[in-house]
Amino acid sequence: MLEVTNIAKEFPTRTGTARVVDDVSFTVGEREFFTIVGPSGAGKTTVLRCLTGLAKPTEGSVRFNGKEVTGPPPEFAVVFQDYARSLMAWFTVRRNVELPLRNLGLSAAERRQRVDTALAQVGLAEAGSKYPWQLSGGMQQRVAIARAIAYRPQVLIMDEPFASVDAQTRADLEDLLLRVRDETDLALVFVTHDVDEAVYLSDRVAILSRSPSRIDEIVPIDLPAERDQIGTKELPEFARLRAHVFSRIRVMVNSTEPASAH
Amino acid sequence: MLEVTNIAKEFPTRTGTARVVDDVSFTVGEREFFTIVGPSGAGKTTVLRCLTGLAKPTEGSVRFNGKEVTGPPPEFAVVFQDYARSLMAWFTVRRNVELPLRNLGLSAAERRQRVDTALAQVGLAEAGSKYPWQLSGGMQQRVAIARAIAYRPQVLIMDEPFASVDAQTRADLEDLLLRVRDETDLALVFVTHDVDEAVYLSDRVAILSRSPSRIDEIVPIDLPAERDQIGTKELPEFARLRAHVFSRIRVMVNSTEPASAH
Amino acid sequence: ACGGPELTKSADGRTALRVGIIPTIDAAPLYLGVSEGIFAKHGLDVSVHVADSGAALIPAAIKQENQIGYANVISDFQAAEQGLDIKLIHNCCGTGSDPAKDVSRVLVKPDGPIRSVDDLAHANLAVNSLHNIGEVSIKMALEKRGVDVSGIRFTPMPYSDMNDALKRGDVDAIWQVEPNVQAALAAGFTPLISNFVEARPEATLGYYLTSGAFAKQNPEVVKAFSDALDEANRFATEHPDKAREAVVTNLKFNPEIVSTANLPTYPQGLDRASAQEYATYAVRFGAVEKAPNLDELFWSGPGN
Amino acid sequence: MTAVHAARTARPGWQLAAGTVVILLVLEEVLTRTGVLPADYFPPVSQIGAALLPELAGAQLWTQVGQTLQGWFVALLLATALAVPLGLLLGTVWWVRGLTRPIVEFLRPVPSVALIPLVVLALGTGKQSELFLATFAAFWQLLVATTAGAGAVDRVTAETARCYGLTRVQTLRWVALPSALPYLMTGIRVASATSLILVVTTEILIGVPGLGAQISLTRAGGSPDLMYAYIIVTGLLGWLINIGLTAGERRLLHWDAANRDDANRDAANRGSR
Amino acid sequence: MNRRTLSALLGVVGAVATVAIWWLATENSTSVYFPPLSRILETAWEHWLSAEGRADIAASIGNLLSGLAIGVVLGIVVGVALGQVPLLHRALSPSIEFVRAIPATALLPFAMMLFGLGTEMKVFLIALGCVWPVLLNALDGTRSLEPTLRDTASVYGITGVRRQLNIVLPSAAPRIASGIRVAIPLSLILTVTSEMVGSHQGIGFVIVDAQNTFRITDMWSGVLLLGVLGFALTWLFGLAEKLLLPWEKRAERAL
Ligand SMILES: Nc1ncnc2c1ncn2[C@@H]1O[C@H](COP(=O)(O)OP(=O)(O)OP(=O)(O)O)[C@@H](O)[C@H]1O
Ligand SMILES: Nc1ncnc2c1ncn2[C@@H]1O[C@H](COP(=O)(O)OP(=O)(O)OP(=O)(O)O)[C@@H](O)[C@H]1O
Ligand SMILES: [Mg+2]
Ligand SMILES: [Mg+2]
Repeated sequence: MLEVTNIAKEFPTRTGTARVVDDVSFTVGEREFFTIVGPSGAGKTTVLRCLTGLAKPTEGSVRFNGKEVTGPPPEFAVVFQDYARSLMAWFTVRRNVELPLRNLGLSAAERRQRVDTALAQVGLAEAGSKYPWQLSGGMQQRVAIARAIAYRPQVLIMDEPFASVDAQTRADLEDLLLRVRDETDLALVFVTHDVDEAVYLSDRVAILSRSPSRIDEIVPIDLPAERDQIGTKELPEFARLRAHVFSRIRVMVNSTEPASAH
Repeated sequence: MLEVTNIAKEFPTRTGTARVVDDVSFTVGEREFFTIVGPSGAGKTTVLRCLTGLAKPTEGSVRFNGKEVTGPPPEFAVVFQDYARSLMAWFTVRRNVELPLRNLGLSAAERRQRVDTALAQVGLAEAGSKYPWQLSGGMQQRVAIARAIAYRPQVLIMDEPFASVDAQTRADLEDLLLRVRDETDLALVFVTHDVDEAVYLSDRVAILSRSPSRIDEIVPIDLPAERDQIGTKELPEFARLRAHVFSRIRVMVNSTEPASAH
Repeated sequence: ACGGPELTKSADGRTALRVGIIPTIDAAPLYLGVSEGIFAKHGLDVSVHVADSGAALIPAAIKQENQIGYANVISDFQAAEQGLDIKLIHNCCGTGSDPAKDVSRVLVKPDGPIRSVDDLAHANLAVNSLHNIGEVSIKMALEKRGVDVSGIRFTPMPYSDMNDALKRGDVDAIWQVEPNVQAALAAGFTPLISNFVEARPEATLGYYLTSGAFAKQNPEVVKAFSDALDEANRFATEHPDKAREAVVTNLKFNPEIVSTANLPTYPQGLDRASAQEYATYAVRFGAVEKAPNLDELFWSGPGN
Repeated sequence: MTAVHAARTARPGWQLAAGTVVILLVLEEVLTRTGVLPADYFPPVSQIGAALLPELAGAQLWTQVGQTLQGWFVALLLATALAVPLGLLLGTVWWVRGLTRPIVEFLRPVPSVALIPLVVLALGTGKQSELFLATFAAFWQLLVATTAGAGAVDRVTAETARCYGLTRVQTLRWVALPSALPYLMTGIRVASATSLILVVTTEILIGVPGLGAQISLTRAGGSPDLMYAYIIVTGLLGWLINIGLTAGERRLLHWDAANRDDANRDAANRGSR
Repeated sequence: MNRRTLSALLGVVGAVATVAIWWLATENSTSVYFPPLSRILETAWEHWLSAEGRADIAASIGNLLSGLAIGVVLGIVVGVALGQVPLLHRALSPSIEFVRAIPATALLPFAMMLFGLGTEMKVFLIALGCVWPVLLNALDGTRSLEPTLRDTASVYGITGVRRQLNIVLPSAAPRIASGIRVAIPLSLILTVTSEMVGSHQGIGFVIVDAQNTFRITDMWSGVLLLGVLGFALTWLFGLAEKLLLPWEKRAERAL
């Protein structure tokens, strides 16, 4: 459904260009939960930006249902890493969530209902009339998630969407995503730094090398389709996959960069 | 050294005031690593803002070395949750880290040396001449950390400082903090959503209830002073503490709020 | 301007006429013509429209927004020279032959650098606008007194600011017209010359004008206006107190100052002789490049 | 929330402002009375006040105020209605901006005063001319403000709009316009004074009825007291208008960092420590 | 070809098209008030390039630049100060708004009283007019300083001049720049106004004199010159902005 073929991305710098993404290819199938992990600064956000058509890859192409992606397709929803800035300070939380629904040809009642549901799902049923800047960091992030869910996209692209929420809420939101995927045939492209989360949620996990990044490995997660926070995480296969992904990231981080050298 | 006595914080709302923090008291001793955990929206950031004197508590008081805190004392450094907005887009990374040092009466060479060290410590030795908006989210967050470390405060206040970095880098940064604490007699007030991290790093962990928040419990972490990522986390006591904190947070999250109700 | 807007008639069949004027004592007959019913008698329903800048009055007349406008004789020449289609239709105001009764004076500070008329030859002299009637008439008056005018420097500024500028010494001399002359005298300044009278006694200094197109299309209206003004001007001349009162009520002039101010003459008809003389000097002093064709500039009656 | 709060914080400011004004007035009185400032052409306030009082009682002054206010309002409204959509377009569509920039930059410094004869010829000496000149002057200022504001949209916010398939018009309305609003409101306060000034100036120069015409008449008539009285009325008008605009701005921009009550109160607390 | 050159090229196209339309529309004009562009250009060429014309331009530009510079500096300083000291803002704002609403023409006598007829009076008037857009923008820009940034500054003890230069000014800079963009043409307009009184020289003097003597073509040529100057000044300011605010280029226009 979504095909990323040999994309590379360069940024202009004072002295020439910096190659940030070198060569990344993968495909994401229908209903697939595809996760990208990798060291900080690897180029995950950059890849996502190319994927959505927000940035144009310097080389390579992105195709969605066979068509070249040149701008964000209406079937996509995105939760940005910089969630605070993606909320509009001039609208209430409700209005922020409702805004994208306006083009979907829904009645006002349907819109209201979708917004209510999504806000309740992320645990913000009572914050609807507040403004984003009156919310805590984690609450803002959940507003961004609610907005994406209420939109009911075909492809949901999330860049570290749970970075600012507590462990329990995070678990709840993870399960929410899985449930939504099952109910609405959603495909997900997900970026996270939490290896447990990556393994727990995904069908496949792609490990990105340090920038200029390539795909180090795409790990298929052969866990039972039905996941649950306690059971799944206790499986030996889970532990194995987790350890494997973690060790790959460690290798990537330590490869050349003197992280925390002193 | 740092005493927080019965602070409460209310915000004006359309219909009156909202009590966000109800009654929070704790003290932080010299060289102590004090962590606050709690559900998203509990009021952790609000407590930190009162602590630093950035916000005035509606009730109660904050004292540092016996003196009432009414504005940020020069001995404090803060890493904000909203790290991206705390960096100055008009300065390079170096300049961002160096700016606070200008008041310390250091020679240019000393300043340069401190900046270099701090940037290297967070793994950004090569990003010094970039602008914040040319960095990935995690890199920006590490710039904010480097700035705080280079400042060499007596009290370091950090609001989810590792939310956007990968697991390996996070572990490295955790150890960096512990090392800095030992070398410079730093006290830390730390907010995190990662229970493992809280237990691993802290001398004591305070669990905040949902807003209007009170302190649910302050858990002393009786682990050996020497922590290490593998060894410490394998201790049975670690697992016990971790499970305990986690269960308290779960209780808090689920207490009245219908999180992810559907 | 072709065609121009249709004239409207008021309820009682009088022709509505808007007349543009600048706020000076010269406007008194116009107001008297309205208040004394003189225009009404001639079938005209005149409304007076005041504008500070002559630069706006002539375009307004050309557009026939104000069917009638006013400009002083030099401005009239300048407009005509630039090809603006205007016709002078009636004397507005002029000067008599008694220097003491002139509406215009050149004044200096008693203790200033300029003590005599001869000193004016190298003065920095404030006028309301350059290359205009003040400059031309002053030079005329001085030449007639045998003063070399080539070294005079003229500085433009509003009348209302002149007294102050003279007091401060920004300029050496000022050219004032009534009612500001009275204020200048009250401030203790010394009058040196009465430049209008001295330039040419019994001269017409400003004319009512209209656009050529209007004059052509509505000769009888112009005639009626001209006739009415004969009467109004006569009335104003005969009743100077009423003339003073008219500008106090209509233009908010300070009654104290107006009560002592000299009034201009309000001459009959359409005087060409003085215009001829002014034209000669206007060319000489560079206010216009060549003498205007007065035959074209002056309206020659409804017969034409 | 905002209104109640504004009322609460406005009170001490009001007294302070009044105090400052009184001090300035007394200062002027003393300076002119003692002859430091020349009193005959710059009369003491008491004298201006004495000239103003009877005018205040009469209907004429209020008619003039009404006419000037009407001119100000219509011109500002017209300028806003024209400049905001155009500015949003220029701020968000780079090639339109490129195409029009030289023309815009060329037209902006054209002084309205120089246009007066042309405008009189084209539009006459009535209210239309006044409106045209005031709108013309205010328009460019608003255009610059809106263009700059629309260009200052946060990148992430803009990308959010794109990702969720907001149409061009929706993006202009819900993203570009609110982002530009802080700039625009400043622009409106700048343009409001410009509009008022041009209305009064055209009234002075071409005699459109209003406060300016009165200033011109009283100046020509040699009554500086009255002239300054009218100038002061003009200034007061500007001040009152600004009070209204500021109040409106606080409501419209209650979400802007400048007006977030709590943040400001905390900042003020810190400032006064 | 990158966007910037393309944009500049488009600008040339737009300008040429406008000139062409103007040229064609007025080519056969007989109206005294709307002369053919060809004649305006001819007049402009003759007058403004002559020694006298160049002296006029030089006189005006000198006043204009001094007035503008004073206005901008004063506007920034006062605006930034008022933006951070609410008490000062509340105390002074009525007086400021009062003065702001008074037309420059009405302030002329006051300016003359203070400075006489010379250059100072003109510079004063220009500065007084230019100061407002800059001041208000600086004020509002300062007031809406990003709260996190404000907190960062106070946490790290970045205060005083350092705070002003490193935090407040850069973050208010885009707004201040937009205020200066408004002030530039205003300075030209005020140059004209200030030269209406007591001048013998200057672009404004030429325009007003031409207007008074109905030399409309000369007047147009002056207006044309003002346009050219306005364009040049704004362009120069754009260059300066690029040098002074390099981080602004990140806003590679989001929409
Ligand atoms: N506009 C830009 N100009 C220059 N370099 C850039 C720009 N944007 C990103 N980069 C560089 O690209 C690299 C990858 O950035 P990216 O944001 O994709 O990383 P990431 O994998 O999302 O990291 P993180 O997990 O920290 O968010 C970084 O080294 C960054 O410095
Ligand atoms: N300016 C404000 N006005 C009104 N309410 C506010 C304001 N700031 C914060 N709050 C409320 O205070 C509560 C606590 O916010 P705070 O940011 O302290 O939470 P937190 O514990 O840091 O959460 P997180 O982990 O999600 O960052 C939230 O419910 C929030 O809505
Ligand atoms: Mg990223
Ligand atoms: Mg928080």
